[in-house]
Amino acid sequence: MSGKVAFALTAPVGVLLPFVVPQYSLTVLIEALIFGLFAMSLDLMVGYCRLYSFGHSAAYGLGAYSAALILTHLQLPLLIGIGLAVPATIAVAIPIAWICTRSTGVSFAMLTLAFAQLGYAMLFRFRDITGGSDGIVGIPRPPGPFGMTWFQGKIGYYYLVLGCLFGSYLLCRAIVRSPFGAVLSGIRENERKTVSLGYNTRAYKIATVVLAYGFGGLAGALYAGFAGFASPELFFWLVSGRVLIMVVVGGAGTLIGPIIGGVFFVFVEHELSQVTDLWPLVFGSIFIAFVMFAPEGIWGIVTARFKQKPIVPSSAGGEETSDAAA
Amino acid sequence: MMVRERATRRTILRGVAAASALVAAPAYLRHATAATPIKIGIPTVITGGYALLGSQVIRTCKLVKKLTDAKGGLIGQPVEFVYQDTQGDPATCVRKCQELVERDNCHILTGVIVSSEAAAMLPKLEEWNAIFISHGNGDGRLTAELFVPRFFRANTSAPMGARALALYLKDAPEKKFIAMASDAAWGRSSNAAFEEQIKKVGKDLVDKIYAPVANKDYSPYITKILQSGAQGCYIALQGDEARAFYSQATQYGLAQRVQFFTEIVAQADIKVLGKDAIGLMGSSRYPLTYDIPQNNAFREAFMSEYQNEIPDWTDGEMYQALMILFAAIEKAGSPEPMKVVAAMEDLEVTSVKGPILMRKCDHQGENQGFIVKVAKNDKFAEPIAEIVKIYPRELNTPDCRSSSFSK
Amino acid sequence: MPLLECRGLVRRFGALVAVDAVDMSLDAGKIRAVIGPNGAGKSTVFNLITSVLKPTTGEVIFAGEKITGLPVHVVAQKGIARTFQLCHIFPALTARENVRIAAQARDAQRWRFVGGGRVRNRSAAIADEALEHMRLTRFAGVAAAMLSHGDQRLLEVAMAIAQKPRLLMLDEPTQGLSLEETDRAVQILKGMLGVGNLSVLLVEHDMEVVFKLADDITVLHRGRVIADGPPAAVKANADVRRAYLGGSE
Amino acid sequence: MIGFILAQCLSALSQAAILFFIACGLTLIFGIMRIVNFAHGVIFMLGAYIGYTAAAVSGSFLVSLIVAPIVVGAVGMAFERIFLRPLYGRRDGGAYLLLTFGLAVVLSELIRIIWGAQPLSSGIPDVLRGIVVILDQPFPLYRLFLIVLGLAAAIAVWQFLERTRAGLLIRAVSQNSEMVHALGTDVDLVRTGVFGLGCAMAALGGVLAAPLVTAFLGMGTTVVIDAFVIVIIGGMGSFLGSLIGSILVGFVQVLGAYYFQDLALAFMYFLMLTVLVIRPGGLLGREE
Repeated sequence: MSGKVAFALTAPVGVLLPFVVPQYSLTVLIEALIFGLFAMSLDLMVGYCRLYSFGHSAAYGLGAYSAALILTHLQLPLLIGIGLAVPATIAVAIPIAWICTRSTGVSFAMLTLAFAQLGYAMLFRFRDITGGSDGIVGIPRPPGPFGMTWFQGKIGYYYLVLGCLFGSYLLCRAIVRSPFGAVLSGIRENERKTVSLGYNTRAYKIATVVLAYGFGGLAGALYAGFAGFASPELFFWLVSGRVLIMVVVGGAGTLIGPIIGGVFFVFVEHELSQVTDLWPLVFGSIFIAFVMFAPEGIWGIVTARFKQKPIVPSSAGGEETSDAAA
Repeated sequence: MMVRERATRRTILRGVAAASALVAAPAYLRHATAATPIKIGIPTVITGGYALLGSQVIRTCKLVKKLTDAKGGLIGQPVEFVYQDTQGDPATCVRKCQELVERDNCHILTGVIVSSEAAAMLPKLEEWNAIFISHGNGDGRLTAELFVPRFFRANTSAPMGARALALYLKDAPEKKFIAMASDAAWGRSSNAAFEEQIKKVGKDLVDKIYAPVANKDYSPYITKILQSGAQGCYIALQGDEARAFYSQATQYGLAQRVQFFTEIVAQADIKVLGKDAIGLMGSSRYPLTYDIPQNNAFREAFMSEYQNEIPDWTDGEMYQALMILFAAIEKAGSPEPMKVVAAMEDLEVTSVKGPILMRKCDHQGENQGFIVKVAKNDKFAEPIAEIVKIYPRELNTPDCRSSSFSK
Repeated sequence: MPLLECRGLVRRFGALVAVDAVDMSLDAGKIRAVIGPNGAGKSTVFNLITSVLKPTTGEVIFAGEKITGLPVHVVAQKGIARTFQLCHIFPALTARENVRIAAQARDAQRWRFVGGGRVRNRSAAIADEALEHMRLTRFAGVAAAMLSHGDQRLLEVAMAIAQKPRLLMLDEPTQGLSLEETDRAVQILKGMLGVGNLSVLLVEHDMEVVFKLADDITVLHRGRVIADGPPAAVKANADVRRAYLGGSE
Repeated sequence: MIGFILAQCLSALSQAAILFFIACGLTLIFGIMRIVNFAHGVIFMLGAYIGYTAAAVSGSFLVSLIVAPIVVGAVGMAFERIFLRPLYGRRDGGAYLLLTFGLAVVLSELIRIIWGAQPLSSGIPDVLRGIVVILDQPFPLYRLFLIVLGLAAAIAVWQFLERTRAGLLIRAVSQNSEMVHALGTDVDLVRTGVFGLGCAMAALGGVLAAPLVTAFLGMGTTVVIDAFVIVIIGGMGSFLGSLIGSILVGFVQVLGAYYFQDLALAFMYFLMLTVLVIRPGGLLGREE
């Protein structure tokens, strides 16, 4: 199974990396892994359920601000702060998921965008709590429960992020392979058929969106703990656009693809902007090249080389699924 | 792994680049670089909405480097500016600063444009063992609630701009005022300071308006100003917002009904508004025509280096911040961060805006308050801001660690 | 007491009355065919029963319980499985996975997020049995999209069987099948009838198939029932001949 | 007091006029090609910059009003022909998303390189500079011109779609492109034409917005969100829907900013949520 092979390969490398890589690259690496986790969370929706979201930055922002508020106001240990940020994000995600899944295709995408922009507006409305346009700065990393402090340093925090990423990946893999995951692939292939088999597809979609927001919130909380601040820019729609690109460039519907898409994205943007300040030009052309010549994304190319792809034509018989656009 | 292999390739690349620069550098400089260069990190906006202010920061740094090289460097070492593109986004800014500190070994940072970027950097200075001198960030909280010992602000803060205006308006004919600001943090602190000051001088503030950040259509706010019956209107908007507001206001003929007082008079706005800008009043972060030797020298050097370009407020304040930084490095005899901090406290430097005192208690630079009015001036291609009134720095700078003025 | 009863079903699309006061019933273990020219409202009746469409007026009673207006998936959970006129399958999934997901729909633990190995095995067993039944085992590992049109229709029937329904609704199962495939389908359907008191509601054009399989026939014409009874009676009915042979008014 | 209310309605209508140009282009493109065009905001900005150059070269605002849409329309058609056409075979929507996002990034960087970071204002021709005083309320002549032009454009496009053969083809392709193709029409040509028309409309919006906000690098980012909201409220692919949506959003933005200052940003999204909850397909859209 190429997923397990990839996992076995990357695990040891991931663990040894901090001692090999120079200090400053570790900063970029930590942020790249966080974005990888964030992209994987969106892949649950886009890759496994064909629910395109233009507002996934809401999950990231909610996670970051929840962690920021918990850590600054309640002075709880960092691990608990990040841990609590996930249920906080999920609590907000449930009504969002309930409303958004009422519609499909582009309307669904626009509803998620609306909630993200509403979140952005609320940050300015309740500025005494959220700090308005500057957001919340100076988020501490208080020592963890039972006096744990290993994660306070940079290398320690790297392992915290790596652990969360691997843990989330394994959990998502289990979810995708479970009976629940099988129904998701049914919804992706032909939702009308799945309903007529007796599945309440709306409930499954709500659960998928909430799960995606949960993992996205974890990524946001990890970022807030790492960068030490949470600002309105995290809610901005450009973040949603970027993470969607990571999923598509990485290879949707594979979990590993978006992680690689995220890491690739952050590194290319970071390195390119060193070399030339025309980096957006090169950046944009990379996307266009990917769409034109490598639609299945990085992971698609990699796996295609290793094993014969299952005989699956991209467009098939049966009625066109409902949303061709998004 | 991909990362490690690229890192080694890049270190080789930089070695080659450095060698070639060495060859190209003028002869006398070569033996000066025997000593390591003083590296200053410039995390500014190169791409994105604030790119104009970023380009002004970079052009002034290049000018200062040229002038410093000509004088044989600073304490016998050449100055090297390292530029990074923050795109005006706090997340990117923090990442790029971390890289400036760890990879490029710059422990002195300046040239940050957006106040949310500056706020995000402050708590990190300790971890980076770096110091950060603000050249133009206006948010009052940076030297108040958010203050950290490794931060200095050489420039006039937003509350100081509002203060100068209020002092001027004490005996101005207008009685009723209305204040309009961007909903960003610095906009909020300008409005708050203006309200506090204008009421102290016996005028009344009819209303406070906050336009969303990057707002496009100002017609509702213009109608609100017209309805309010105010005679004077205080404006705290940045670049794009200010230009949009003034263009739309002139179409309403608002300038004929209400006298504008803006918190920053920007040459970029004047250039865009052309003749509509004439008569615009406000406090200035850089008085172009301030007749003191340091400013005349800077203006001549700038306008000869950059033909048909008039130095804007970012250029003036960037130059001043660098002069203060260089003075502190000379006094400390080394660019080591904590030594520079000690040297800069209570340091007095006379630059383009006259004598500046870097107060020990909150590291806020005491700047004089300049009130200006835009007028046609035949010495310059575009209309420019003429000085109307100057207020002493003690009167113009808020109390320690706060944005209010007890004096 | 009949397993399924439709009382006065009406469905109007604006001015068009697609289904006009249809009464129909189906006893347990029986096969009823619904025939009629194109546009007679056959598929609309199917959609009304499975509540894909809400009736303008009228009721649907299943096993004594009123199911009109319930959500589609609740109706399915009550034990009604259906196929579609335009064959609906999961193109990118293997034939076996298609049927397994159908089988899993009735498993009490279908919602499990993690693990669910037992659920997978149970449903896989049912799926293999259904595939065997429809003689599709050789295609188990093949992507459904790669199957021939006929095999895809048989796959959809396999999915319906795998749901262990009490009522099986087949919407033109032999449409687009070759003669040889049609015979195979008829043999299979005939074979299934003995098993448990499975009732079948069949929409079909092929009169041969209808008269071989159906216990009762309902003939629809322009949304109205013009004949209802055993095959022999319906064959002799004058209105049916006129509706079919085009002597329409 | 009536004068004040009237002035506010006119402000709302002038804002709606600019939004209509962008939204109408977006809905045409979506209606025909089911493409969500992320680059629409940058095309709006490109229109403003080309309008500035045209005005600077020709010295007349009118010339820039004509030149900018034509040039940007051509750029749009070229982009559709080279990049979008090979993708039509592809079933998943992700491809168009990524491509138009890539275009947005590349195009805004090209604009920065060609025109530089300095904002550019071409100003308004003197004939439109004055103020009209309506019942003691001053109102800029330029905004009246915007309302009139917006209305004229709405009628022109409406007549074009309803009356002309090309309009018929566009509406047919948006209903069922395979059928139209089967009837022997070169559907690809219609798609290229529509993409060009959509970009031209957005460019016209850009030229008209420049005197209000000046042409600057950030002008496209937020305006594309307003356009998306309008198209969703009005109903994807429905021209009339984009007209009604623009007017609704115009009023919500203007009145929201005046009366409920703190929630100004959020009002538009409340409106969209209520519409989508009641009619998921939008006011006039086909049910998805």
